[in-house]
Amino acid sequence: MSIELRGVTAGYVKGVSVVRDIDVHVPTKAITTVIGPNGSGKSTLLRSVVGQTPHTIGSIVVDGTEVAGVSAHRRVIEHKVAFVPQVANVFGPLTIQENLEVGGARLGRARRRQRVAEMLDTYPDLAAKSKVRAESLSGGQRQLLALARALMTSPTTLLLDEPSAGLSPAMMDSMFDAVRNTRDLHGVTVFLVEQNAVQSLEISDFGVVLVAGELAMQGPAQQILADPTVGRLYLGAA
Amino acid sequence: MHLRRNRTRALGLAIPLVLALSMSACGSDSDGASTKKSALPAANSSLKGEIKIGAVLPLTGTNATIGKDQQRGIELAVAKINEGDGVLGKKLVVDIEDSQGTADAAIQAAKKLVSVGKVSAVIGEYSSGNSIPMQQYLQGQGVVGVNPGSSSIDLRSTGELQFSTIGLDDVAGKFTADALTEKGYKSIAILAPNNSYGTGIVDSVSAAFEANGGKVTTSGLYTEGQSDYRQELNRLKDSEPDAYVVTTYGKDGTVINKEIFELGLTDKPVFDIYMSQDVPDADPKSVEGRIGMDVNSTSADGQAYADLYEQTYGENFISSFNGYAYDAVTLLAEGIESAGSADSAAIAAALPEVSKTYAGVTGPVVLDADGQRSEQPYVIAEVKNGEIVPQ
Amino acid sequence: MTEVLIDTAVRGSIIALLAVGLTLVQGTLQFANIAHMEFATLGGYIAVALTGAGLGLLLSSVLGVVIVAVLAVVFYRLLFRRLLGSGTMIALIGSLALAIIIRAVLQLVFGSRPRYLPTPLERGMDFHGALITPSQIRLICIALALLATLAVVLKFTSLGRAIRAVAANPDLADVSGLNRKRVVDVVWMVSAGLAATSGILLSIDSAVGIELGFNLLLPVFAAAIVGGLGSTLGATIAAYALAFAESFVLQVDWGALAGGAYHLEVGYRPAVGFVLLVVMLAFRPQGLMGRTVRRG
Amino acid sequence: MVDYLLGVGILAAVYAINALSLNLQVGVTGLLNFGQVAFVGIGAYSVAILDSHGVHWAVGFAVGGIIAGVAGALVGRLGRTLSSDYWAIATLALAELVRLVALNQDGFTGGAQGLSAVAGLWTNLSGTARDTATFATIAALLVVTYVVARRVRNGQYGRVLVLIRENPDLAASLRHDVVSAKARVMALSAVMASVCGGFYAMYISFIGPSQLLPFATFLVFTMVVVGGLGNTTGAVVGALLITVLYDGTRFVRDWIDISADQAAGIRILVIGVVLLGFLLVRTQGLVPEKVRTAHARR
Repeated sequence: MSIELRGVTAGYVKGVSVVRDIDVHVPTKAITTVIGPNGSGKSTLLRSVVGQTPHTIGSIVVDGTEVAGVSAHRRVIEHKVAFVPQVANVFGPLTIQENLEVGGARLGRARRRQRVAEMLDTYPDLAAKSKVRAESLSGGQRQLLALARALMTSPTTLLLDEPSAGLSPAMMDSMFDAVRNTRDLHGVTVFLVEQNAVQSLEISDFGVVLVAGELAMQGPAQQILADPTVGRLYLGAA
Repeated sequence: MHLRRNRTRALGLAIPLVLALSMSACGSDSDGASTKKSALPAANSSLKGEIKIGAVLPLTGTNATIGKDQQRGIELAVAKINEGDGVLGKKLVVDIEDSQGTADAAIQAAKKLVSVGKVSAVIGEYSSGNSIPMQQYLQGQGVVGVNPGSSSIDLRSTGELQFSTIGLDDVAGKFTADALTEKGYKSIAILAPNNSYGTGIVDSVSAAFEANGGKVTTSGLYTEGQSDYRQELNRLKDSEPDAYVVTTYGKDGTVINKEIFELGLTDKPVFDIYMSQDVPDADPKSVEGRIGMDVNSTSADGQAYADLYEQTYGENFISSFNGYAYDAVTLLAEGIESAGSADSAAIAAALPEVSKTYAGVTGPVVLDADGQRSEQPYVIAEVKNGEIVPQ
Repeated sequence: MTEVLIDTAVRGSIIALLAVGLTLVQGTLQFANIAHMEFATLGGYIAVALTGAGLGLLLSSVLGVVIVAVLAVVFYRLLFRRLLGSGTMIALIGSLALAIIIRAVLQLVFGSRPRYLPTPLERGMDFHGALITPSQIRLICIALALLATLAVVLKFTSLGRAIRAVAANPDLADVSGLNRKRVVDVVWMVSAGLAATSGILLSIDSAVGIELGFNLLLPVFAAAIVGGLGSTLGATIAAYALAFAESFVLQVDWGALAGGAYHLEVGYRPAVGFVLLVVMLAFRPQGLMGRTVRRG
Repeated sequence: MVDYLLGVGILAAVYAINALSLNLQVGVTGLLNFGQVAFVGIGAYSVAILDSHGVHWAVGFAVGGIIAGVAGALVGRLGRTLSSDYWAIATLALAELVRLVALNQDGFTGGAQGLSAVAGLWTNLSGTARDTATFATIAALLVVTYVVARRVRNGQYGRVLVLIRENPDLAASLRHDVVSAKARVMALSAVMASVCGGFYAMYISFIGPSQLLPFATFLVFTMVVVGGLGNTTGAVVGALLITVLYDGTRFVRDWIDISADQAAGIRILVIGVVLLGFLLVRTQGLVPEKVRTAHARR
């Protein structure tokens, strides 16, 4: 459930790394947020945990097991990692129900049906539209669907790439609520990347600051929030 | 021979990705040499040196069957000549190149013959669309060309070094139209390939048939190499003629003949121009009872030739075109003999004179002022029990 | 006019079987496989070879489809994975090279003359004034049955859902726990199998030649693109629509518009597909059923 | 033999010009033109048609160049909204359309029969002298094309084209007019191809629809890939090697005992295997483009 990154260097092209030599500890059942300016490599770091950056070196340990070199779909199945990408986070031409079913593709038929029902229960907004194609949903609903889809397998670790991106302030609030509720209800370890640093740190237990692909700071979220340099640079404080 | 063939197989297997070779057991039957029944006579050992001429034939592509048959005619003629006194006391050699059935490959092949082989005469090709540019090229190079298979009237104007041992379409068109009129058909619909042969034959048949007072209800040109010709055939059918007149090349002919049968065009007479072009490749059932015209290969000397062919290759003529190739080689040999040298201009000068007395296996080959065959025996034939028999 | 409908049904079926496969592969791998049409040619020739070896037509056809399906996966794993690693452009040229190789090998093995499957020559049956042969009826029925089966599988089974998911968003499919490699294998197998079926049906209806697949390249691409790449329903509809257009433009008396009588040369039939293709690409590159404009 | 070698040399030079043209499109700009043969055909038919009406070949070249250039620019613009694979298919379709017109408009193009007896070059000479003069002419033309292609590739414009290939979004965001740049490179390449087509028609004295088959384009693709996509010198090297290989396989039947059908199959197979082999094993070709190795593409 915990995630340990040791000396992680990752990038999309061999020899060109986006993040370099990152050591991060993500504790069990806590919410940990990565913040940093645009292009600092936040998303790349997250994607290296789920196995979506083609070139990754270093050690990534999920719940005590080394997962570097394991393909993305096996990390999801065998190591109970779930990932919600920032854009293209739903299967557009598939209905909401189908999106959830794909999320639970590895479950048995009965279990899958049960999980779909549970998800639609948890998110009544989605239940009302279960036969509707995902591409016709609003941004907030998509984000919820993406979260629900990721939770289908009952993961122990949830990775979120900028869950609040492009949402209205009201939607943002409910999104962050949903993230916190997920952790509180299911005891999931949450590791997320956010542009909206203040709000995300407020619901987080720990924070990580990336600058230009390198680790600048990590610690309890409150401490990061209070840090004057971080505040001036990334939190929009005066 | 066997060793070499095995090596070829081995080469094929060595090529990566040749997964399909597992099927090669049921593979190609296109190797002309392998179907030979009895060996050709050996050359006269007293012949010293070689006289070389070239030939460009469609050994691959749409007309590969015809090309193979032309090659047989050439082989037989060469064997016959070298069994005797050769040419100018030397052995006659014919370098055969593949035209791939396309014009540019035909010209490239002719270029190779002319520049590497230094030949003074080239026989070829079969399709008018290839023979015409090739003869024009040969003319430009000052090399004699002899056309043994194309019939477009444009071959009249390819130059004074260029000849044909087959009658052109103006001769064939008139014969066909007269035959159709004689059979009592008042209206016909014509289908021909969209190439220079096809357009030429449609024009000459139509003109002659209309001059006889007949009516051409429709004439269609089909694009070669398609998998389906129903559109074209339905157009013929819809025009409701007394008879259908078709002329196809072998490869397309098989499909066209099948569809002619399927679409019920065989309810009316189907008249085939140059029957031997497509009938041999067709499903026998689809062409049973077909009538048509063809060049007549069996002249007075022809029967002996037909027997030799059958003996050598173990089957009857697969087309009529071997004979013209045979005559092209023999006529050229006599031309060289008469000219006393293998010089192109001398050969060209001698050929018309020689042709007056030449008795070809396809009948007399008297060349006219344009170097074209002026007489051509044709025959009306029909398909009985899968065989083409003269009517 | 019945002729046009029969024509449309036969040719549309052939094109549709190929176009849905092309569109599935395009959907899951985002690359246009030019060698796809050669699977049809391969299918026809393998069936010819097997019947030549003494097997029955039905058995030969089924085996032909299976062999081509397996071959396609082999091609994918050995060639296309690696080519795709160098970019879609390289993969596209590579698929062209493979198409050339397949044709050359078939010519080496079978020669350049067309081959036939041992089917009895049958007179067409009168169908409202036009003739249709039993083999054409079989062709249309088999094609429609396969297309319907494919549609049902895609829509209602978890395999179909997985295929659609991979096509819609391959990366997300990965992190949803789908084994994308296996899904792509299945897609290759299914689309090559459909292509082979198309080739065999066409071979039964007429003949199989080296050019069989290549002659279908542009009509099939036209159908797949007009249908909106990735949309099997769109490709199917577009295939029949294209076949109808091809047949229709030849039947119309264009001269009547100007008072005379003029029918378009049959030789221009393929142009219908080309023109449709280019017009679609110029004005509506996402296709009729396409939903999103693809990356530029 | 000298004549034959000159013949191969002339052919190789014609192909090299063609390859330089295609390399500008495919290699440098990433425009996958599967219809290159149409530009060649436009040039060849322009010269041949005008020649059959007694017009001097120079006019034929000019007319062919203009038509091809305009066509190229239009096709380049067609690429505006298309991803590369769609565009490739569209160009193939356009080229087939050109071939179909050439095949069916027989009053104009000679139809299936094509146009033969196109006036050659150096008609006042004959034999080896003429072939030598023809070779010298095409060699000079090749040098000019090479210099132009190289200047384009290595100049500011060439860098924009490479950027369009590598990262079109970035090129657009840097305020480069991507559409116009594509249209211009297509126009320039089309003119080159049409010149090579006109020359080919004059040399071989013939042009017909059978020469506009797609395989002609694919042969040139093989040259460009073997030489090295994006490298100007590579295009020439590739053209030379593949011409010798392809024309050399004509002699295959002189060495081994196989049927003509099989020989034809082998000739095509060789081209396919070489193309695929290079794509798999040595994608960068014999003479790699420098920028390509620095920024490997995803």
